[in-house]
Amino acid sequence: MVDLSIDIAGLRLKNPVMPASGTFSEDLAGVFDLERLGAHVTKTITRGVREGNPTPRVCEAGGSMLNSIGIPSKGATAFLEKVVPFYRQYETPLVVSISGNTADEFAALCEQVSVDGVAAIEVNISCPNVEEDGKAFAIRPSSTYEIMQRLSAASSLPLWAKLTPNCGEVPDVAKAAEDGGADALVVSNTILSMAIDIQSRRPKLGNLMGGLSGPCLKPIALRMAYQCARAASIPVIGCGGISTAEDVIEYMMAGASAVQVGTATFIHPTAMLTILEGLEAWLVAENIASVRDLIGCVIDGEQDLATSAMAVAQ
Amino acid sequence: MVDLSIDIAGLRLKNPVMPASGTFSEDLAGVFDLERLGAHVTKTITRGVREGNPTPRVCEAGGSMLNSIGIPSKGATAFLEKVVPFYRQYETPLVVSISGNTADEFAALCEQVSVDGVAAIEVNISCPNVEEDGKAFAIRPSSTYEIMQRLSAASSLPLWAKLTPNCGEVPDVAKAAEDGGADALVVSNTILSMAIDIQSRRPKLGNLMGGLSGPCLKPIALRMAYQCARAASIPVIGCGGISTAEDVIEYMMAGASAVQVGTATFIHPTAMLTILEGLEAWLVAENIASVRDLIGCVIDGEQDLATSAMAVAQ
Amino acid sequence: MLQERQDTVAPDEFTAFQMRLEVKHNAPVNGEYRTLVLNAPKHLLDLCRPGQFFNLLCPQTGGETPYLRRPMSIYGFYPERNELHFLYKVTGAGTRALSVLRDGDDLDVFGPLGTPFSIEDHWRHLVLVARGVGLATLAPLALEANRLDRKLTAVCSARHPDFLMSTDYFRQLGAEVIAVTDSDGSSGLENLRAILENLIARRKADAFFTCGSNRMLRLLQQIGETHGIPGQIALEQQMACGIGMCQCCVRPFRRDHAVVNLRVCLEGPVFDIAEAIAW
Amino acid sequence: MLQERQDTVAPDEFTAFQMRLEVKHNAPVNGEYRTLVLNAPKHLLDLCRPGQFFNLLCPQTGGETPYLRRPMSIYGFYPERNELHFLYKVTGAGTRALSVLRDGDDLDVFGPLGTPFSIEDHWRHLVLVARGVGLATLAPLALEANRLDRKLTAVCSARHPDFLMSTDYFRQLGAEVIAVTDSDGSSGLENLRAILENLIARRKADAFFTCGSNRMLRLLQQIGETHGIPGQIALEQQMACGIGMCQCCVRPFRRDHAVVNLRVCLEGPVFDIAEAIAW
Ligand SMILES: Cc1cc2nc3c(=O)[nH]c(=O)nc-3n(C[C@H](O)[C@H](O)[C@H](O)COP(=O)(O)OP(=O)(O)OC[C@H]3O[C@@H](n4cnc5c(N)ncnc54)[C@H](O)[C@@H]3O)c2cc1C
Ligand SMILES: Cc1cc2nc3c(=O)[nH]c(=O)nc-3n(C[C@H](O)[C@H](O)[C@H](O)COP(=O)(O)OP(=O)(O)OC[C@H]3O[C@@H](n4cnc5c(N)ncnc54)[C@H](O)[C@@H]3O)c2cc1C
Ligand SMILES: Cc1cc2nc3c(=O)[nH]c(=O)nc-3n(C[C@H](O)[C@H](O)[C@H](O)COP(=O)(O)O)c2cc1C
Ligand SMILES: Cc1cc2nc3c(=O)[nH]c(=O)nc-3n(C[C@H](O)[C@H](O)[C@H](O)COP(=O)(O)O)c2cc1C
Ligand code: FES
Ligand code: FES
Repeated sequence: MVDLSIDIAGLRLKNPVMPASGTFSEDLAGVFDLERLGAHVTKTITRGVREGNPTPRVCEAGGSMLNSIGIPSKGATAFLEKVVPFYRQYETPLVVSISGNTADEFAALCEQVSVDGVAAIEVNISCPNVEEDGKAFAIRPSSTYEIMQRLSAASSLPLWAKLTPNCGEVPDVAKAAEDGGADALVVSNTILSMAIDIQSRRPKLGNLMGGLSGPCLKPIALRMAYQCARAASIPVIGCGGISTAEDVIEYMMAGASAVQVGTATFIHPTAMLTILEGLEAWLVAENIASVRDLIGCVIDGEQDLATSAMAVAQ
Repeated sequence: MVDLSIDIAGLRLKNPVMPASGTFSEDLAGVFDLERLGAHVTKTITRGVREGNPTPRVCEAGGSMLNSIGIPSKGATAFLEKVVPFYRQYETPLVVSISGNTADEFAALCEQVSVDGVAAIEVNISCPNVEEDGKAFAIRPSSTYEIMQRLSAASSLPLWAKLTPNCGEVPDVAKAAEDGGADALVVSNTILSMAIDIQSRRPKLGNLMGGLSGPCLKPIALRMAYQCARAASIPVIGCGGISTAEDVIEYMMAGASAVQVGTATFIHPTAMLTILEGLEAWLVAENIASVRDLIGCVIDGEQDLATSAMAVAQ
Repeated sequence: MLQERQDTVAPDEFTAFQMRLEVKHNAPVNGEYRTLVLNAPKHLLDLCRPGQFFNLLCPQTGGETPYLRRPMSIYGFYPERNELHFLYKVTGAGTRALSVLRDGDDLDVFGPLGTPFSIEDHWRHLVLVARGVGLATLAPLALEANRLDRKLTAVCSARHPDFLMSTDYFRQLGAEVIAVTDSDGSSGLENLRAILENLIARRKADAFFTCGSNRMLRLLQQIGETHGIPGQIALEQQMACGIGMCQCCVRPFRRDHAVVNLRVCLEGPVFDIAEAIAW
Repeated sequence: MLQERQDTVAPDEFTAFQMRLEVKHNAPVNGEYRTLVLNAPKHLLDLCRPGQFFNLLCPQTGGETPYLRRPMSIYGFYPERNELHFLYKVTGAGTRALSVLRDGDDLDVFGPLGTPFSIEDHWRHLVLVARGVGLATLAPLALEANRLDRKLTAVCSARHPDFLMSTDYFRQLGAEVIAVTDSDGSSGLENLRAILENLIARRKADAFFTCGSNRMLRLLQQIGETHGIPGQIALEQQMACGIGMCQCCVRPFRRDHAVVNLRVCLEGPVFDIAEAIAW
């Protein structure tokens, strides 16, 4: 028997495969047994009610997808009344994703969702900070540090900071999140993108721009996961373009302790199970006793990260 | 007859299609008539001789390519002696791409290549700045502004600033480049990525990380081209994942005045010609007299850019 | 590439399945529409209800690279002969890819999904108003009405008599068919209104069922309100997940004097005509 | 998808062409190797030289999604019957995709590319040392030697006699064939050295030609230096553009007492054995 269990900042997961926020909901319980997952991660909520963006909210681009859903939210109260109780029926840990436009709002929500039945909070700091001209908290080390300090003071639950690829200083941001009190890093959210329908001359998304997810994101998010695992000492949860067991192995070799599967679930609703089974079969075939043996095992010759980034010399 | 000509900061191009730096050389003259291109853009050179990175220098990832060539360079003297004279046989304007590790080195090279036969200089400010911890000049507005000021003082030729997608503040960087004296923006270079061979457990590139180019880059670079065209008032040259005439039209609708084709030339060595012919045929079919009519014609309802980026709310 | 999973779970616990089904038949109906018949297990077909849909993973072939799944109404489901039918119009990359499927090929389907039509006990006479692919969505309702022993009138509209599909099908099920076309002008709004008001006057309209079009929505909303006749409409919206997770498929509806966004894939695709908002 | 261009330029101006050629034949030679025969225009075949290669755009089919082109040596070019031949081993996504090409399919090729072998006037007796796919690269050299009326010895090495390819081909061209195999131990380094030294002693070795392997490179460098016999080696390296633009395919060489990086696609794939560096 292969040991698939993983520890994320004191939280034990029976396996390293969980859904990515916004690509999962109670509805998937109609398709397979959600107890099989390593964790349950809910769609990001905000404190108040939000409508979300105009449609079309998704489109295809180059074999991947763009979305601009805009975080519609029924608000924290409705979430605590309806969603959290649903997940109490499972032993699988529940991770709640939250976001806020200001540090105060964010911190208040963080406190509010720190309730029984919630095992960890994923803090979506890739969201815009209205006090900073709309720039995401996670695009700068300084704003990352500040928001993480506020949030970690607001809850005693483990906080997973979800980073953004729209950033030129990923290792610094990872370090700043750790220093600010993050217990784990989720790497990463979608990358800002656009597509235009040349016949109608209109953007393919109602909101002009949206986030790229799926296969195209993988080499980018994998690089970030690697950078973060080397820059910070807290666990990294890889996310971006994962659709096969091989993808999971690649992320774990790069340093991720667990992974989140997003868009692949839209394409193959049972993708997370297929991935889990593939992962287990691969470990058996390779005679590896524990999935934890994969974490960070890439043979990188300890090349210096900054030097490598410099040598890319784009 | 359709008018394909384009003006980039006073430089007239007979059509908007040119190669991207590093994906073109004199060798392509053995495959088709280089006089058909809108401009010739050379591989980035540095002042001194550089060896480049260890092999493997390229790999595939998710239907696109990663490279970490590392800008091998024979140095400025060899370049001026051998490469510039070759291109003098063409009427097509020659654009020389340069880079430097420090502002001084960069400025000196800028001055050195401002010679007869060179129509414009593409300044690859996506390259690392060793004085700033190896971070690329173009990841921050402040360093972008400073280097552009230095470079524009060093040459009277038009300067095209090549931006990087490894950046969270693209519109600010575009504006900073313009304010610092850039005459046009090339948007964009490759995005930092990684791939691991799970069998050997080694990075697929000798240099660990590399730049992602090809189809996966398109939605990202298109978004950047759109942001830059709206943020700055100098012409934008779109670059990233262009492989069809439709891609060119999409970039031009987003606000680009011309485009560069990179990886597509590796896949289809005659891609630039096919694209040009497709573009002309499309304009004829749509009864559009000049390709310039496409520039920035996307119907975006003048939605506020910052609001849109915020509404993506990743 | 991700490998597809076959039934790893007990067939009776779940409401929707992802599975690869074999193509039995894929052929044009007329110049615009094609039918696709898949070989499906009984447990899957037993779950299907009229108005529901499947989210289809269109193959990447012949230079087409559809990525997201494509929603497609159930045109027919026949547990007794293991058949699942779709009626589709070729419009873009996904449907073009569907159109080249050959007998014996596999197609990855996910479903059945969505909220079906509901036929209340006291609705003895149902009226369908259908045009184009709308027929696909309404056809299984006719079978259900027949099974429940309700009377049925099908108002079928098309550009030209050549494109009138399924009229024979409706007649076989004992429906009265009223065919209208653009080419003879009979599909005009005023004529439709007259046809429907005539049905109402003859007490042959306890509820309306329709699909898609704005024009029809407005007409049925007016007539329904005037005469107090309820109705249901199946709506479309671009989808990704198909089961309520991504929230991309919302449309606005009037409910309790407010406008609310509902998901076409989960709260729909069938909605109360009175709540729907023309677009 | 990008559409491929057919000859838009006068065939005599350019050195390499991107074109779609029809597959005439694609079949296994033995368990490991396959030959691919394409229908090619004479003007293209007239440009080909032994040691050159084409960069092939392997099709995206059957779940394989090769993106970059794959370099493949010219195994044979026959202007008189419009044929271009490749000999390949199925190793990964690209060659797997090649292996499913059927007669009549198109394949997008780009070439001929690279620096060919060169046979100096005073080299009367050539010695080829080939193993595996190296045969593909050396085979056209045998034809050329025959055309130029040079004597030829082909030392063919394989794991097992079943995998000895092209020996008949070499014989037909009048070559003396020396077959060695792992299975009978004759392919060992010392036996090879003895064979080669015997050829030298018999004045049957004015120049060596080989491919790929490190072991062979070292052996020929030693023997060549000892006896003053020149040689050429065709090397491999991962490629993207295939014509010198991207600089991904470099390898280090000893030249003028320094180590220089040269591009396998442009300065190679054929290099002076004395300059090559074992890896
Ligand atoms: C619940 C439901 C049931 C449907 N039933 C049928 C049916 O029975 N027969 C039929 O022919 N069509 C039906 N449609 C429409 C069908 O989904 C689209 O025609 C199809 O998705 C077009 O895909 P494409 O790749 O060919 O076109 P493209 O235009 O290339 O599609 C691009 C994107 O837009 C989406 N899209 C395009 N048109 C529609 C549309 N009308 N509705 C939703 N998404 C769309 C596609 O799914 C894809 O994501 C239904 C739609 C819905 C929502
Ligand atoms: C000049 C030259 C001539 C060649 N001639 C032949 C020939 O005649 N017959 C033959 O069977 N093989 C030949 N090869 C090797 C052939 O190019 C590889 O076997 C092929 O590219 C493998 O592709 P793949 O997708 O099947 O394998 P994968 O391992 O999936 O390829 C992944 C990547 O690595 C590259 N790659 C893998 N192996 C090699 C290799 N040995 N050399 C260069 N790139 C490689 C591929 O091109 C691709 O970019 C030649 C190589 C070169 C450079
Ligand atoms: C439709 C959609 C909605 C998403 N919503 C959220 C969200 O609410 N919060 C969040 O942190 N990430 C959200 N994401 C991002 C995903 O969680 C994930 O980071 C991203 O999609 C990359 O993973 P993937 O390539 O596996 O999809 C969303 C992604 C998609 C496609
Ligand atoms: C092999 C390779 C080498 C490159 N070298 C350079 C370079 O020297 N200077 C530069 O500014 N960009 C370089 N680039 C980036 C390209 O110019 C271009 O910005 C990028 O590839 C995106 O365009 P594409 O998707 O069309 O390839 C290189 C790209 C590749 C693939
Ligand atoms: S399609 Fe995802 S919620 Fe409706
Ligand atoms: S393959 Fe591009 S330079 Fe050799």
